Amino acid sequence: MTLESKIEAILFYKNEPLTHKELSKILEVDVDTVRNALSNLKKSYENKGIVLIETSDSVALGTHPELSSMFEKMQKEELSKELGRAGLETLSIILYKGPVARREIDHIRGVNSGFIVRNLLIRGLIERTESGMGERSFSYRPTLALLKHLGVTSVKDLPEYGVALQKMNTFIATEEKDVNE
Amino acid sequence: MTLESKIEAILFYKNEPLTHKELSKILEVDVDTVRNALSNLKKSYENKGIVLIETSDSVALGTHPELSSMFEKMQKEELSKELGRAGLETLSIILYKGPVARREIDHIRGVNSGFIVRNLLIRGLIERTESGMGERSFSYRPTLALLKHLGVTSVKDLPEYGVALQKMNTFIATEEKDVNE
Amino acid sequence: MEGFGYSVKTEAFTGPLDLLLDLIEKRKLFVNDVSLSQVTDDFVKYIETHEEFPISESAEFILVASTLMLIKSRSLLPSLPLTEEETASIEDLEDRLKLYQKVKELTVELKKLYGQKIIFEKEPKKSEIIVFSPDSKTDIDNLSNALMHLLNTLPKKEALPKTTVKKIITLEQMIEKLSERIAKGMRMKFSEVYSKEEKVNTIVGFLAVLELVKRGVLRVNQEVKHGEIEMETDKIGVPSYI
Repeated sequence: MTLESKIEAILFYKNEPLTHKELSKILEVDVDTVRNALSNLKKSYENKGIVLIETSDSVALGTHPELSSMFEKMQKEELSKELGRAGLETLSIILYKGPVARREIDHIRGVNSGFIVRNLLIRGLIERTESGMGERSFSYRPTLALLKHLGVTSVKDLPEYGVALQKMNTFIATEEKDVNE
Repeated sequence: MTLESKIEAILFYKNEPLTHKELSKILEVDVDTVRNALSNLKKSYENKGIVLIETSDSVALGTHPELSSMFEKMQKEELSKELGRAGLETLSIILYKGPVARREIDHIRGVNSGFIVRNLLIRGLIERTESGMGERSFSYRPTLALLKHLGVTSVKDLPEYGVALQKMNTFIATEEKDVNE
Repeated sequence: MEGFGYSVKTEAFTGPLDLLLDLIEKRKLFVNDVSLSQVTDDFVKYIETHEEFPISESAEFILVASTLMLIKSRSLLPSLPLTEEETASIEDLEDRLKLYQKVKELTVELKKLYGQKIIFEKEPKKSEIIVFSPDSKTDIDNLSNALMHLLNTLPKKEALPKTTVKKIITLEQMIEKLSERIAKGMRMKFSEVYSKEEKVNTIVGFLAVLELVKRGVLRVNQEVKHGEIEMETDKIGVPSYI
């Protein structure tokens, strides 16, 4: 694979600006070689949807500026989109049981909740707690804004709080036993 | 800007699988036009650092599989790279035959696959299709996440895909005939 | 690794078809009725000596065993009348086994690929702009309803199919029963011993009869094709091994 393609992949993956020096370190080539490859890469990107954004010593991938209005519109639509059953389900687990680990949410729902959790985070309905390590072991809890919006002062006042919590705990316990059998 | 470039930009921006239908809505063109543009885009990605991954109805961008070891080192969370034989067996049925009903999976494997199917769902490697009614009649198909774990951009790139598929369909056809007799 | 340690504990077999295929491949045979009839005894012996699998699975094992016994019966007694359903179940087992053999081959290939060359997505953006955006349904009623609905549909531990299990009589029990009847020296009809409704029993019975025939305890007469199988005994308690 060409150096250009490797740089492209790294910039795509990291999703943030990288300095020429950082790239040279990752790729184990000197900075001039990186600069040279970047200038080739830039040429190949003409009229593409993805562009190379450069400052004097760093570089990142981004979308073509002509499309910025489309993305603004997309973002607005996304935020005003209904949460749907999967969204409400996930949010309710986090509301009742938060802080709750991603693994536990997935187990209770029986499906992977990765994209939904990400969406709830961006919408400011949930937040990540610092405890875990690794995405699947992060824990999530409702944001203060959500609790305020719902008018909840204590989760214990939520309808059937005790029953629901017990059901969730029991289920998580049996599920984990099964998995380890 | 070409439709191909716009699609590329949207996939880059969203960073999660998008269905052909969603793309057609955002871009205000019909689904066939989207499919056509995607196949052009895929061709233009040969020898690049970024690849286009496709299931039957959705699409996403990812890093080139050849660069896997470099990105594994950059990963912050531990990757689950292991899957038991029962899990792999169930996955191969779903990959080569999906969408496939729970009933059919059970029949081919000769055992109840409920637990394994649920585990694969939780890992996000398979997903349920909407059609069915009742758990046993749900159908399952591979997700983009599964293709990414296998390092292929489409099920068609799996070993002996065409041949195996045909063989499996022949057996299943006979079997269904028997059942109806 | 989580979750896939389930299934048969004693061996790494993922199910009855896996075991069956293993037995056939060990003898370097192809999947057909001849090879199936040859491995029937091994298969039955295996399930008899491994009684500790989860009951829900042992039912699957015994159902496959029943079909094998049918196949073996047919190969030893070609005149044995089979119902349409029984013939279909034999063909179905052969087909499933061939299909499963293909699946196993593919699984080997898949294992080589899985997790080896992973395609990665972009890392999530470090500084995502968060805008508090509940939807029209974000209220306590909808949320608690969503949770209650979810909790009421949580999977129960797979209920054991008791009805299937109840119908199954072990091979030894069957042989024992049969020997007793025969010992009384009576000429009996096959249909008197085994009720037709309980297919599994009938099949287990078949094998038991065949086992006895093999040992020389029992002589089977079938006077008319598709007719009643009559059994009688002449040397009781002195089995002669073939």
